[in-house]
Amino acid sequence: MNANPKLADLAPAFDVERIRADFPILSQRVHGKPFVFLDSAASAQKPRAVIGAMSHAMETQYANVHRGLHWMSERTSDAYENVRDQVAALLHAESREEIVFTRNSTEAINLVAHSYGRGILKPGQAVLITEMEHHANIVPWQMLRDSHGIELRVAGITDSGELDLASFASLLEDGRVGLAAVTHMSNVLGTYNPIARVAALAHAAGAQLLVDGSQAVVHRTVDVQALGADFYVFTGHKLYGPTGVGVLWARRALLDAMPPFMGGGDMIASVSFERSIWASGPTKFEAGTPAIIEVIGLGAAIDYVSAIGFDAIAAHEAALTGHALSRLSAVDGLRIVGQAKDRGGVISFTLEGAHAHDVATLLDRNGIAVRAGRHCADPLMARMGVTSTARASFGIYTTHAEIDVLADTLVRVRSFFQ
Amino acid sequence: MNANPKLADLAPAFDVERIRADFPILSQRVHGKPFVFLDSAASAQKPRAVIGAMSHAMETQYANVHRGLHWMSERTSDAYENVRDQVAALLHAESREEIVFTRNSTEAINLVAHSYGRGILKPGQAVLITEMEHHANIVPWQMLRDSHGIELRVAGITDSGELDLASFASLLEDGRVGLAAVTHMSNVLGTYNPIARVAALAHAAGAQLLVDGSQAVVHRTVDVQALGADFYVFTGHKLYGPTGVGVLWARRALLDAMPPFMGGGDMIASVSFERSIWASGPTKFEAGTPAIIEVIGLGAAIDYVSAIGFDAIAAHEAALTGHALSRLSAVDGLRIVGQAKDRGGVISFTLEGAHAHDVATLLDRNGIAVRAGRHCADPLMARMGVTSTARASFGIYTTHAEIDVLADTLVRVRSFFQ
Amino acid sequence: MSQSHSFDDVRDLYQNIILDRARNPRHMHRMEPFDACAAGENPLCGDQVEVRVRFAAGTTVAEAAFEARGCAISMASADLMAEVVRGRDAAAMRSLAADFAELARNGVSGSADPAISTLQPLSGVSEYRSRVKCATLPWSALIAALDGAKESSHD
Amino acid sequence: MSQSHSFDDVRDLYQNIILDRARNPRHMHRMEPFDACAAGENPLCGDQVEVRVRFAAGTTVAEAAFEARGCAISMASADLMAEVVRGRDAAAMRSLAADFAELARNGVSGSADPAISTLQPLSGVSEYRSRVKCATLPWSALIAALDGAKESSHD
Ligand SMILES: Cc1ncc(COP(=O)(O)O)c(C=O)c1O
Ligand SMILES: Cc1ncc(COP(=O)(O)O)c(C=O)c1O
Repeated sequence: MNANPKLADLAPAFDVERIRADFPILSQRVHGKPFVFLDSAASAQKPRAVIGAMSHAMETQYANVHRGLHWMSERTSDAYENVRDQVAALLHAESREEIVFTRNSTEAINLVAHSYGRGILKPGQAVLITEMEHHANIVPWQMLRDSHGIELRVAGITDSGELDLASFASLLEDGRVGLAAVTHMSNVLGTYNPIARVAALAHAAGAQLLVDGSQAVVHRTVDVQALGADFYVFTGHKLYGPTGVGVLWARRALLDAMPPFMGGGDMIASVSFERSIWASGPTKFEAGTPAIIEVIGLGAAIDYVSAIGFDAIAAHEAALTGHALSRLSAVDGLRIVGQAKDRGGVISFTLEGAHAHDVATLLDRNGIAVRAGRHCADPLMARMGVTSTARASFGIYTTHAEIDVLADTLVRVRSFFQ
Repeated sequence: MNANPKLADLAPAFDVERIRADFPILSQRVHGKPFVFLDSAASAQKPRAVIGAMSHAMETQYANVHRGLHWMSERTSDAYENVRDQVAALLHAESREEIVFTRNSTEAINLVAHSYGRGILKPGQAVLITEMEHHANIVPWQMLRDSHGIELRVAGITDSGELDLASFASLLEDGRVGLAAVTHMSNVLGTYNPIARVAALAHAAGAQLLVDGSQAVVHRTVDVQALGADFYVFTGHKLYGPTGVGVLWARRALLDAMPPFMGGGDMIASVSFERSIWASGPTKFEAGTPAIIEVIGLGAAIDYVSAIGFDAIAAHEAALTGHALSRLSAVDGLRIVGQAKDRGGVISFTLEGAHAHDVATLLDRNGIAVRAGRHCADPLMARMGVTSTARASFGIYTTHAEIDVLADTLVRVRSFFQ
Repeated sequence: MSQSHSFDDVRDLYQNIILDRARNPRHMHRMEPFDACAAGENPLCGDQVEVRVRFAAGTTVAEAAFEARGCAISMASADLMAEVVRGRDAAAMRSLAADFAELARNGVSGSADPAISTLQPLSGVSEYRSRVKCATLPWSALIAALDGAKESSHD
Repeated sequence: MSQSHSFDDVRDLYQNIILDRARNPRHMHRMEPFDACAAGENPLCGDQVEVRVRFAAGTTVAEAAFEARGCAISMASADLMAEVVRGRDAAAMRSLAADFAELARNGVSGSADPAISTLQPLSGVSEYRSRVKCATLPWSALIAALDGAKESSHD
């Protein structure tokens, strides 16, 4: 059950206390107790480097981008465009021209559903998702289905919370699936999906593959080319970056073929009332003034995690997850929802005799922040036979001691409700 | 020519030097010269209050909103939702439930074009815009025209750069216009449009009215109910707020009738693979994790400008504009593009013998930031018979002395190119 | 790292009567026959409650009952609600629902309705912003049932 | 507030030869007849240039000319370009275009092409990031003309 022991064994020098010192919010107290933040999967906290980069830009180097000939605008454009290179490197993309900035993962998926879905897919084709998707990777496809005559197919998962590859493959069989959209890592079960195999199956059936990397990109190295993905999305605020910025990566040929999503300034080459000519490259999808300061903040976040290194991060989180799984399994009446072999630092659970809401409230009064509810994954909840769960999720700043506090407190929560 | 002398005469106590001290970037030097920032219409600089509010949130009070039961999430949700009240008050909206947060004006208009345009307007109906619109208020309607069979009509403007109300009225006559979309203030000409009269014309012809307030909201009090608008949009970064956040205001009944734009978390009440039930209120249009920190920053910006007061701001800018018009008109060979009677602090001009690009470069080398080009308003440029202009635009921190430096330098630019 | 594990400070929320009602609800069953019925759902957590009402002589409540999957607060609230609405007509239930919503939000209610004292143990939710909905969910379902709706709208 | 008004530091950009060529271009006219033609546009500022080429014996340029509405840099660049391409075949023009793009971006070019010295006065744009496109716009149009396109793509 120890998640990915090979990585854990590597155990590179990882000084979690030094990292914690970079996150000012972690020294807050909540209800008079030390703040134990176990809700990073919902949104991560921000290191000083990110906060500082944003403040610094606004204090010393800011103007609108792409539009000005003056020094401030040129320099701000440089800073903004520089992050495109950073994101391309983070994802191991072939080119910076494949990186589109969006508000978040949700917008990135909606962009694909609108532009690729309505512009390239044809009525009668199908989109294939899985039972473990976040609403962000369900609802846009439902809307496409209802407006554009695209069939929506759903691949099953196993009782342990792993993708059922046989189900996935069989739904591809008739060749009508134009696009598969699959999460890289489940935000509820912690499951990592075997994307390279998923991609091979999809491509063999003539389908493109969109990967929802919202959770995955935070924990491990992502190489979109090695994965064989065609689209990859993630969201800045879970990667220790600011809110208001997300990323769509897509193969250049796809971006070139896709019509724009939104219209406005910056995404056009020229406009007359009769006809507008789209800009080329990712700009076509970035209408209006972008989230300049947030993109700069995302760049600082990427610098920050890159300096720590994804090997070290993955090892730290694998060790934490292993520790948490063994500590939580030992809590009487606690059931862990999702038992995948390849999993990351997100653990959902139920506690006999205590509703997730009540669990979360009692934990909160002890300074411990977990999420309780359906985690924007209603269909997955139904599939796993639960109405809600509590969820503890870990970040680079999470400590073994915090997990011990969680486990100890849960024992007392259980007796409180008995 | 003095823009709005009545306001200027009020001249309330307005200490521009005190205000400048609130904007750290203004003490930067550019090319070794004092930084004279005359490009606020592209994007405004940020006061310490905004920068500080964002940093403070990330340092002491941050978690994802709407989703958590824990203290940090509740408090962050409070802070976020509180800004909805602030925006409602800023716009004199009937209810906070009419405020939708978007990325920027561009997204707000695209939201209406998608949701109202495809969901409510019927093929065969028309959208009516004007010759003085920004691309953000042109291209979304072209895309709607091309995908949805909506006619696009364009009301003319006069040679002095004012809306031709007769043209506007005649295009409404056949009753087929379902929506008119008009800028409140031109980002090129500085013209303020008589929105209350425009609204009366539109409503009499059975059309709704969208007002692009991107420029206007910065300079004067806006009362959407008094204006008679049905939709009003603005963008945070021009209002001294952060990038990455904008606002759509719409009458509640319209929002209720409109289908969602993007799908995902937060905008739904429940999801099953067969069917999702939309959330009610503005939430329906806020899919995924919103720009939490940026919304909080926008709240700080609204507090900041409200504390100064729009009467004082309008008076300051009217005085500045009057001064600039007289100083610039006196520059030999300088032609001001746009001579509207009711105008704000945005002045476009051409200089005989010198291309706008060259003008901007020479000004920049003297520390003066203006914009040069087509200002995301190609059709307007064609209408005014210019290929590009230089544009100086003013903010609350702009001084008379800066305008003098601009005018003096332009005289020398002119002789440089002669 | 050591953290205090006393839950004393949640006792205002989880009073004994709440815990008792949540564990052993008196009115949780699938009542048949019934005259009005509606379900409510809290989208945040997935809590569901279905409320059924039977009228005596067509105007006042003979019996109310519920079925639910929910947290302690919503269970206890539903159970106490079923108790206090007995003998009331629709108007009296609506006014009590409004009084209870006030109590849940503010911790106090200006109402002179004697039923408020029975519901008083739920006033602790006012200190727990996101839990207010748990307490009011059954009441929303009740109102929806009176309105003849099948599902209560959650806002 | 007082601001220095000397423009000395822009003299590397606006060398006299640039200002002269911009004011009095030698090759700006609507040349007829022509063998190849293309227009280019800079979306940032609206600058437009149309380049026309006539070949001698079908392979080398007999004459090049342009029409433009543009800034001093793009005008001067177009005019100098029309001068240096005379006598070149398509391959030689393409290689010179690449060399010039390097010069404009970096301020220097490793090219041994003698025409580079004629174009050298434009090297100052390298210090003005957003002006590089002004200098390269006519060259993009030229390449588009050689490709037989009607409009050069702007990136
Ligand atoms: C009149 C007008 N409308 C719309 C916009 C678009 O604003 P944004 O780029 O923030 O979406 C602008 C500014 O660029 C503008 O001046
Ligand atoms: C797997 C997954 N996909 C998508 C999202 C949506 O991210 P955002 O809300 O930032 O768009 C999330 C997080 O909420 C997630 O966990």
